Order: sequence, then C-alpha cells, then structure tokens
Amino acid sequence: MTALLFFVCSLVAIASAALVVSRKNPVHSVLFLIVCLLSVALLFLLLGAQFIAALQVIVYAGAIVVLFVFVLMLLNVKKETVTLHSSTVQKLGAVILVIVLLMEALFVAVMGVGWLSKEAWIAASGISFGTVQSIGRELFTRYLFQFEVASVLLLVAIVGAIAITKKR
Amino acid sequence: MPVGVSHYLAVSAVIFAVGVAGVLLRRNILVVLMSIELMLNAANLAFVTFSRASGAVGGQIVVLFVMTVAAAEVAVGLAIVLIAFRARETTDVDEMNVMKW
Amino acid sequence: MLEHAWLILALPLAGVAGNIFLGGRLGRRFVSALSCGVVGLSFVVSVACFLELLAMQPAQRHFERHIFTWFLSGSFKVEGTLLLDPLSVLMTLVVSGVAFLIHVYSTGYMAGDSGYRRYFTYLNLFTFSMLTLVLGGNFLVLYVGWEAVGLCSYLLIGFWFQKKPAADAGRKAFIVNRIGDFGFALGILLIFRTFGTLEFGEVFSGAERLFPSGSTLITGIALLLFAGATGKSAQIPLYTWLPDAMEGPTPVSALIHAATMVTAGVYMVARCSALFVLSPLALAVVAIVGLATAVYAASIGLVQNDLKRVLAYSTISQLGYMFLACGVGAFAVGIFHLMTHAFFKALLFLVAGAVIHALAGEQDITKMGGLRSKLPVSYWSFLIAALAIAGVFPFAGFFSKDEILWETLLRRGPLVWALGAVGALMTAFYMFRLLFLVFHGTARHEGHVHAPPFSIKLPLVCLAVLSAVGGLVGAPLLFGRHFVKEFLSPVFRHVNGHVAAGTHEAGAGHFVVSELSMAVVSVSIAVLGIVLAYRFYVISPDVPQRLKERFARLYSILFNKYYVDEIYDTLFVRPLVSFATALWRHVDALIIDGAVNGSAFLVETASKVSRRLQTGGVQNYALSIVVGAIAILAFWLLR
Amino acid sequence: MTGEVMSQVPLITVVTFLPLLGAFLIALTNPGRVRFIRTVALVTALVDFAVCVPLLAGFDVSTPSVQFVEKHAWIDAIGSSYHVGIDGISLFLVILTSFLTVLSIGASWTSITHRVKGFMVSMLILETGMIGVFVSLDLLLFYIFWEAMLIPMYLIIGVWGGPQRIYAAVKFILYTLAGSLLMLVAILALFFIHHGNTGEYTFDLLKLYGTAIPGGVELWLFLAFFLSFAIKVPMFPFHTWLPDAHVEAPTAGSVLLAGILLKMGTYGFLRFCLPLFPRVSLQAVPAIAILAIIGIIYGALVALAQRDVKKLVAYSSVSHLGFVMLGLFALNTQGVEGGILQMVNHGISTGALFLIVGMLYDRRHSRMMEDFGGLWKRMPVFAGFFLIVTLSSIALPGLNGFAGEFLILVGAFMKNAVFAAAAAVGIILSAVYMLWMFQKVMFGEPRDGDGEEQSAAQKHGSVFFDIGARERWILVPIVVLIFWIGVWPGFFLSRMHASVDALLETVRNANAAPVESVEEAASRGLPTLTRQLMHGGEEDSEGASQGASQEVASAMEPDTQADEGGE
Repeated sequence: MTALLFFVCSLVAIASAALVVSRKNPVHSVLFLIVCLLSVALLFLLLGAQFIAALQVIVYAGAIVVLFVFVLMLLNVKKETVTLHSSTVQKLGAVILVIVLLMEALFVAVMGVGWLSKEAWIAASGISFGTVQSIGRELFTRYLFQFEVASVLLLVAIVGAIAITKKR
Repeated sequence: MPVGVSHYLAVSAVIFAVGVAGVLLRRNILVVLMSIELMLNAANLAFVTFSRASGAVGGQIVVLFVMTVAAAEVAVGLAIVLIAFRARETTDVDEMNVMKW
Repeated sequence: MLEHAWLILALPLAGVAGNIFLGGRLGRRFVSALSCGVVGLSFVVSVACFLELLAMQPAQRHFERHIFTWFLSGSFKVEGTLLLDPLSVLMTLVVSGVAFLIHVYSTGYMAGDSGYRRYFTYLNLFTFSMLTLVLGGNFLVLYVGWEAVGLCSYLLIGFWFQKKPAADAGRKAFIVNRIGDFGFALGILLIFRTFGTLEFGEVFSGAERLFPSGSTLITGIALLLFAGATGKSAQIPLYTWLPDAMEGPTPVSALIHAATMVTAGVYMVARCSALFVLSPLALAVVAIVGLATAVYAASIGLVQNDLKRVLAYSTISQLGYMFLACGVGAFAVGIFHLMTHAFFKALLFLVAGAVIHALAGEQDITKMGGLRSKLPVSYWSFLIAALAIAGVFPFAGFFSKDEILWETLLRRGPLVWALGAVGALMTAFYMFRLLFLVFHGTARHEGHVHAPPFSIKLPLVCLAVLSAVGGLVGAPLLFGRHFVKEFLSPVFRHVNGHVAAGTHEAGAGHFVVSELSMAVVSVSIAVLGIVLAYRFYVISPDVPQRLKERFARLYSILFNKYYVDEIYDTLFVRPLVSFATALWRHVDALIIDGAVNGSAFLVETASKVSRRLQTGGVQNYALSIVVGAIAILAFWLLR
Repeated sequence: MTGEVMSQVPLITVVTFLPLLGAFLIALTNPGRVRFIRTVALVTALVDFAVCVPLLAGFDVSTPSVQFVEKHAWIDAIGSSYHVGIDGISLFLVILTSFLTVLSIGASWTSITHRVKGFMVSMLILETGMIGVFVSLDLLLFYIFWEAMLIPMYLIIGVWGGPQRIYAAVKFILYTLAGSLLMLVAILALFFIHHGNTGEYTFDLLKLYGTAIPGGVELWLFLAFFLSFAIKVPMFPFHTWLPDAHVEAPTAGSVLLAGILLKMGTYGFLRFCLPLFPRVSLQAVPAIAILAIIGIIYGALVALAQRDVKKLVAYSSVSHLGFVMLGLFALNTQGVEGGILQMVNHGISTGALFLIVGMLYDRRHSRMMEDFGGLWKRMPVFAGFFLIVTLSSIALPGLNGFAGEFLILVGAFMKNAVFAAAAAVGIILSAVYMLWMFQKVMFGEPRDGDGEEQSAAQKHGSVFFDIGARERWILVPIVVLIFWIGVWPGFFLSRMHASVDALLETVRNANAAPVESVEEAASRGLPTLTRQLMHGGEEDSEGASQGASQEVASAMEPDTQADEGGE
C-alpha cells in the first residue's frame, strides 16, 4: 500500500515537474507547480513528516504559488514565442550537464552513502517523528536563534520587496 | 518491493534535475523562478529523507528554514521581475544582460 | 689669549649674523663698520695668540682645544677641535690680516653696488670659513672649512649673478672643486679606516709609528689628499676654474683667488707633511704637478690680454711653486712663499681692481696704458709687487722664490731647477709686460680716469710695504736666522728624518757660498725677464706682433690656453650630459618604465579577453554554477 | 610627578590617532567653512607635533628596548594584538612625520582651493597611517597601517594633482600594492612557521624576531619583504612610479611622499628585513649595495637631464635614498646610524625642496626651468632659504646632508672601499644637478610670465613677489633643523646608539650562532646560496676592495674589525 502510494505520488511529482518546465504558457506552469508541490507534500507524509507536509501545502502551495499567480496576472505576459534559450552552446551545455548531474545524483541515491543503512531507517520510524510537538521543541530550544534570524530574514524580504517595487 | 531511502532520493534527484534544466533553458524569468522552487523542493525532499533515515529532527528544521528562504526569495525575486518588466517590458532572461563590463 | 682663540672664528661669524639680521635695517655704514670691525678684531686676537705662542718654548708651541663632540657613532668620533701651532697661527695671521685689508678696500670698491650687504655677508662668511680651515684640529673640521670656502667662492664668483658668465664660472668652480674633494673625502675615509681617528696629532704620530717609508697605504692617502689640493689650489688637471673665477669682483679675486683660499691646498699638504714624507712617490707627484703647473700656467700668462686673467694664471703658476717646494720636502719654504705671495699677489689684484675701477670696468690691457701719472699710488704699488713676484732683491718674493729654486736644485737636481728657472723668467716677463702695457706708453683708452678713494689707497700702501719688506723674516744670509723656518720647525720636525740629506743644517760653509751664487743667478734671471719685457713693450713695441706672426701656431695654442677647456668640454662635459639625457629618455622612460607600463598593458589585455566571460546573462552564470556543482560532486564520488 | 603622569598617558596612541580625531571633526563640518577646516587641520597637526615633545623628552637613551609600549589584546583568535612603541630607530621618524604634516598643511593653505574638506581629511588620515606604520610592533597592525596609508595618498594625488594625476595615482597605488601583497603572503608564512616552531599563533614582531626559518624559505620570505620595501624606497629599478607621482601630486603630497612614505621602505628594511632574516640579509649585502650604488649614480644622472624642477628633485630622491640603503646595508654602526640620520635629513631637505618648488609653482604655474631665471633679484629672502636647502641637499659640511652622507660613507668604506668610492661620485653629481637647477631658476636676468599671471603681476609688481610671513614660517623651522643636525648630529645619534647596536648584535649573532644549520641546509638539498653565506659570503663582498684593505687590516682597530660584519 505504502509502496503503491509512493510510486503514484512520485510519478505525479516528476511528471508535473517536467510539465512546469516544459509548458509554454507560464499560467500552465504555475498550475502544474501546484500539482507537483502537493504530491511532494504527500511524499512528506509518507516519510512521516506531518508538520512539514502541512507547511508545504500552506506555504508553498498557498502563499508562494499565489504570489506567482498574482505577478503573472499583473504582468499579463503573452505566451513565449520561443521557449528555449537562444544560445546553442547554452542549450547543448545545459542538456549535457543536466544529464551528468542526474546520473551523479542517481548514483548517490542508488548506491547509497556511507552513513545510511536500512537499520537506521527502521529504528527511526518511531511515533514521535515529525510531529508538531517534536519539531516545535527542537525549534524553540536548540534552534531558537536561527529561528529568530529566519524571522528577521522574512521581515527584510517584505521590506525589500516593498522598497524595490515602490514607484518613484 | 520495500520503499527505501534510495527511492526517495532518486525522486528528489530527478525533480532537482528537471529544475536545473528549467533554470538553464527557459527564457521566461517566471518559469526560471518556478524551476528554482522545484529545486528547493527536491532538496527539501532529500532533507526529510535523511532526517527520517537518521532519526534526527534537524533535517526537518532545515526544511523549515529552506521554506523561509524560498518565501523570501520569491518575494524579492518577483519584486525584481516586476520592476524589470516595468523598465524593459519583457520577462525574457536573455534580454536582461546589462550587468556586464 | 690662546684660551680665547675661538674668538678668531666667532667674530666673523657674528659679522655674518649681524649682516643678515640687522644689516638691512641699519644701513651701509653699519655693514661696513661691522664687517671690517669683526675681521679687524679677529686679526688683533690672532696677533695676540701669535705673540703668546712666540713667548713659549719652541717645543711647547702647540695648543689644542676640543670645543664639542661633533660626531659620535660607534668607533667614529670626531671632535670640533681648534689647533693653534706655529703653522696655523702663521696662516691665521696672513688670512685675517689680508682679509682685513681687503674688507677695507672693498668698502671703497663696492660702494656703488646694490648688493653691498650681501657682498659683505659673503666676505665675512668666507673669512670665518677660511679661519676654520686653518684652525681646524682634525681632518673633518678642515674639510668643513675646505668646503665652506668653496661655497663662498661659488657665491662670490657668481656675485653678479645676472651675468651668465659669472654664474657659470661660480658653478664651474664649485663642481671642479667637488671633483677634487671627492679624492679628499676618500682620503679622509681611508685615514679613518687606517688610524681609527681623524685628529691630526694622533694620525701623524700613528703614521710615524706604524708605517715604514714608502708604504702603499700612506701613498694612497697622500695622493687622495693631494687630489683635493689640486682642486682647491688650481693645479693640473683641475686648474681650469680659476681663470674663469675672475668674473667675480676684483677684491674677491684678491682675497679668495690669490691670497688665501687657493693656498688652502698648500696649507693642507704642509699640514699633512708627516704623511707625505712617508711616501716618496706622493712627494714626487706633488713636485711634478707643482712644477708642471708652474711652467705651464706661466706660459699661458705670457700672451693673455685680460688684466685679471694674467694675474690668475700667475697665481696658478705661483701655487705650482709652492707645491714644488712641498714636493721637494721644503714645506716651510712652501709656506713662506705662500705668505709672501699672499702679500704681493693680493696687492697686484688690488691694483688691478683700482685700475679697473678707474677705467670704469675696462679689463683689456691693450686698451690701457700711460696710467703712471694718473694713478701714482697704484703704479708704485704695482711696481713693488711686480718686483717682488719677479724675485728681485730685496723684495719679498725674492727670498721665498729663490729658496724654493735653491731647495729644488739641492734635492732634485739641475734639470728640475732649470725648468723652475724658466718659469721664473716667464713670470718676470709677463708681470712687467703688464706693468709696461698698463702704466707706461700712451693712453689707449678714452674717458675720465676716476681717482681712487682713500679706502682703496690705504690697503695698497700697507700691502706694498709688506711686499717690500715681508721677505726679510726669511733672510738667513742677511740676519743669520730664518725666522719663518725656525718658527715652523716644530710642525715639520719629522720632515728632516725622511727627506734626503743635504739640508741647511747639515753642511754650513760652502753651501752658503753656493746659495749666494745661486741667488745671484736667480736675480739675473728676473732682471733678464724685466729687460726683455722692457725691450718688447717699451723700446720696440712691434716685436711682439712680429713674434706673433712668426710663431702663429704656438701663439694660438698659448692664447687659447692649450685648448684645455675645449678638451674637457668634449671629453667630459658633453658626454656626461648626453649620456644623462640618453639614460633618461631611453633607459628610464623606455626600458624600465616601459617594462612597468608593459606589464600593466599585459594585464589589461588579458582582462579585456577574459571579461568576455562576464556575459551578463544570468543563465550563463547558472551554467557555470552547475559545472561547479558537478565537479564537486564528482570529486567527492571519485575520491 | 610629571613623569608618572606622562607614563600613564598612552602617548603613542595619542600621537597616532589624534589626527584621525581631527579628521573626524572636519568630516562633520560643513564643506563651505573652508577657513575653519584649515584651522582645525593645522591645530590638530600642531597639537600632534606638540605631543611628540614629551616623547622626545622622555625617551631613555640608555636602553635598546622599545619604549612607551602599549599592548592590548586585539584579535586574540590569531594572536594579533594592538602593540605599539618606539625605539631609537623609529623615534625621529615619528617626529619627522608630525613635523612635515604641519608644514604640508601650512603649504596647502592657499594652494588648495577646491574640496578643501576632503583634502584636509585625507592629510590627517594619512598622518595617522604614517605614524602607525612607524610605531606598530605587530605585523598585522603594521600591515593594516601600511595599506591604509595608501588610500589617502592615492586620493591626494588623484584628486588634487596635476594634469596626469589619474595615471600617476593608479601607477602609484598598483605598484605599491603589488609589492605589499607579496609581503602579506610572507607575513602569513612567517606566522605559520612560528606556529610550527613554538605552537603559538602570534603576529607580535618582538616574538617573531629570531624565528628559525628553513634556509630556502628564508630567502623567499626575504625577497617578498625586499620587493615590497624596495618599491617603496624606491630602489633602482623599481623607481619609475616616483617621478610620476611626485610631479603630479600637489605640493603637500610631494612633501609627504618624499619626506615620509619613502622612509617607510628603508625603515621596513631596518625593522623587518634585517632582524627577521638576518642570514639572508647578510648574504644580500653585495647585491643590495650594488643596486643602491646604481641608484645613487643613475638617479643623479637622470636628474641631470631634467628640465622639470619637480622631476629633478624626484630623481634626486632616488639618488639620496640609494645612500640610505647603502648605509643601512653596510651593517655597521656608522652606516646604519648615518642611514637613519639621512632618512631624517632627506625628509627635511627634499621636503623643503618640494615646498620651494610649490612656492614657485604658486607664482608662475610652471615647473619648467626655462620659465624661471633671475629670481634672486625679485625674491631675495626666498633665495636665501632656497640656497640653504640646496646646499643641504648637496651635503655641504656643517649642514644636515653632510652629517648623514658622511657617516654613511664611513660605514660603507669600512665595509668596502670601492662601494664607498662609487657612492661618493654621487656627491659630485648632486652638486652638478642641484647647482645647475639653482642657477637656472635663481640666476640670470629676471623673466616674468605672461597671460593669466599678469593680473597677479599687477598686484604685486611682479609674478615673483617675495615670500610672505606664512611661507617664511614654513621654511624657518626647516632651516633651523638643517643647521641643528649639521652642527650637532650628536643629539640625534645618541638617541639611536642603543637600538642600532642591539639590532646589529641581532644580525651578528644570528649569523654567528647556528653552525649545524649548514648541515641541515645541505641535507635538505637547499641551494648553495645558504652555504656560501655561512662560509664564503664575506670574502665575496670584501674581495673588491683588495689592495688597500689588506694593509688596512693590519693597522685596524679591533672594533672596526668587529664592524666588518662579525664573522
């Protein structure tokens, strides 16, 4: 059951990601982005990270994508006539590099990395993993300072965004 | 067939690669930004996977921060896109190359 | 009074300060009074010191005073030392005495000049420097005076700086002197390295103690010192500045370029006699250079037409005699001649100045003549001086010059003597040529002849008296005693041991006879010169013209001073200037700076090429980020 | 009582940072208040100079150790501290700096009319940087001052300079930066070598003295420092930035450039190269001496070819600094003390020459000799000052130049007679070019300018009106110093003795001590250079003097032999 769910979700995620990149109309891209993000959220759930899954839906699918949509509507861009980059070198290089990068990453994923093992996977599947409680405790004790910094970062981003777009 | 670390990582890798391809190849700056979101998401997936594998919550905390950064990045990034569009009436990355010698 | 010997130096220095700070406000009368006064007082102090020294036992006539420590660095220690011994006191007397007279003379001569205060400031400064030179008790203090008189000479030659020849001559004098000083300075360094001190007493006693006669090191030192002396005292090959120095005011020529400064070289050689006697080679060089200069300069003097230049060449020639005396080991005689020369040559210049003054600046002797009746004081003074320099008994020059020739004959043989005698003949000839052309015959000039004021006449008379009788202090045949020699003997006591035997003290009797006969010979030579001049320029004035046409080439060589200035110019001056220019334009600007700018150009070119990578396209950058990511990952995997 | 109070005041810090305070004050001022800005700058510089007086008065001549030391923790993590102090070597350079800054600000009073605020701020920051270089006893601190001081100088040349100012400023800063970056690398290398030897991370200079450095590495480190300092000095053939910078800089910039900045190079050799790398330094003596002599003669010859007064003075600096280098690398008391004295002398004399050229430029707006002539008649007071400065520059005995150059010659002569003789040629040449310049400018018939200068001419009767009270008061202290140093150099020398002797002792001991390091070097297969140094280096440098020196050896005093280099 879990395996089936995993395969379905991951296939949807990959497919929609590919569509995000390949659609000519950016509005379509945004819609497929939502699909992709939601399926990744499902994957999070499968991994037992409920809180992150919830955040994924709220922050990404909610806030960020809405932002994209707003901007798209604001700009009212017409469809691209040419989708791809103009330089041949860039195109060719990008394709080759992406393939190489993918190979490398898959190699890592499949062959594994030294410190990961099946045992670790099983042992860690406790009940408290990924709950709001466990993350909250960590976040407000050990990572409190980083948390505060993150909040400042957001504040700066808000101010910055306003300042940049302000019409003079 | 049990689903393991490798599977999740593989999915993460593929999504990441797709994101990279988007960043490198697309000309519409909005799509490029979306591709960046894809890459960040792929990274998040890998983090959660590692967190799950190691049993430590730290990985998920990082994801939280990544999301924060992503939100900030999109906010600022889209703001820049907005004024760039205002100035040059285009969202084409290729045409935004004045920042050079 | 010896305790207060520093006053001799302090007074002229106070004069300098007074002229600079007060002279402008208080006017000319103050300047004249102050300048003459301080030098006069300085002379009085010198006399007092001299008398006090004279009252002592001959062996104890030596007074040294360390005023302050000048340098102290490691083993290098130099004191500001004043030294009063017979030699320096004698020099002090001559310098301050002549300087005083010339100060007085200058108040008349320079009366109309706009640079009156500046002139007297320099003159006081010169007196101070020259006295420092003679009173200095070690080589470095001597060197201070040495360079400082050079500076004053520079300033006074170029006193009328608006005239380019004057400014050029001043610079030439300073630079040529610097070349000599280069040797002098190296000599001082070598002395310090050898003896570890620069105090005269320690160096000389050290030299006697540590080094055998003929030591290479001492020869080196002596020759280097002598190089300095050739510069200052205008000997071959560095004499060329002195004739040009005549661009300065005439009293300056009298004081600096005849009586005092140019004799500093002789003084220095005499002062270092302890070193020179240890080196026969160096002595020989001194003698040869002196002799050569004496004859050479006299030969040029025969045909020059500029009154002051004839006197300048005469000075060079006489200085040559002094060096000849030193070179044969008769240092006391050299100093004696220095003294008498100071009297009669200063007098000659002052008369020349009076004549030039009277004729409103005319210096060409072919345009003078017949001045005897118009300027009687000048005429008689000049006559006395000319007789003195020609060496006619009993005038001052006779005693000193005769003695030089006598010593030369005694120690270097007849050939050297004969050359010296030829020089003496020429001296007598050109001096009387001047006398006849300037004062006798018919007037060849136009305009009014200005009568000289009292301030000009007074020094002339004083010096005329000295030129007439000044030689008597060194007349053994008349008085049985040679006062100068006796007085100086403590300073030169080490000389006799080294220089070849055959001195006065050695054999009494028959030397007296032959010295007497030689004296007769040298007087006859002088008279011959005078007679020749009389025949050429009074009896049959067309003879010189005929000779000039007959020996046209010789004449032009002599008239153009053997073309030495031109030779130096082509050999040294021009090449130096063009070399310097080439160095600047080609080596500095082209090669060295070219290399610097070239490397800058390289960097610029490289950056022009490489900045093409900076496309401004954000995706190009992303591409390279990916390349980096792949590389890192690959490295990590393949590790 | 006062002594106690004195010792509690951090004098060095005050001297160093007071100008910065003044600069800060000026920075807060309205740029339009020009008079106020100038006054503040001048007062700051004067007060700073006044603070140097207790420094001089309280200086203990008997000890070689560093005095007025202040040491505070700064960057603990890498063992760098705020460590400052002065000894006999740096004392006069610090005083000279504050002295010349006062004069430079005075000289800029009327000649700088635009952006006065920025200029004065730059001047004061420059002063802080320069003094900081001389008082730092921590390598990192030193390096920071060393670089920081470039920036205001760059601005002074580049903003207030002549027509070619940008070229000159860029050349100046790039050239010096190129050298100092190599020095930074060497400093780091030294830092790590010291850590390797002792396990302690420190930039403290006094602790780094005597660090045992492997032979081959020592050479490279020495070369890195050498290049940096040689460019600054500047030694032949690294001198070409100097004429450009000098000619283009405003008067005050030239004065400080010649007076102080060049001394940093020679000071660096003395403070860093010699004690940090004593063995290679000794080995490098012949090479450096030859470069120095080439510099002396070359600089003088090129100066001879100049028509531009300022350029002539600039090239004469190359010549004079050659003397300093020769003295320092004679490695005996006379040479080093003469070298230090000559640094001060050159600062005074050449600084004064630039001030004088600046005064001429203010009047005629030209630096070409042919535009002048006969000035003695128009400006007699100025002529007197100019004459004294000229004479000081050509080392007339009794003036300061002689005291320094003669000591240098003594030192060099003890080391090698031929070197000294070659260097002495420079003294002849200096007379040639300086007097030529003097004659061109001051002698002859007066010549007046035309065009724009005529308005000034009508006001004063001539373009060349004589110097006024301000200019006189700038030149008077210089002349006083010229005579003071010339007549009584002992005052200055006595304050150097202890430090110089200690320094030479360091070099001597380092070269005498470790015999086994030769074997070490040999076993590591290092270049023969090191071995030559140990056994045959001295013979090489002595070889040239031959003849005279062999005889000399027999008659030489024992201590002069010790001066020969201590082997």
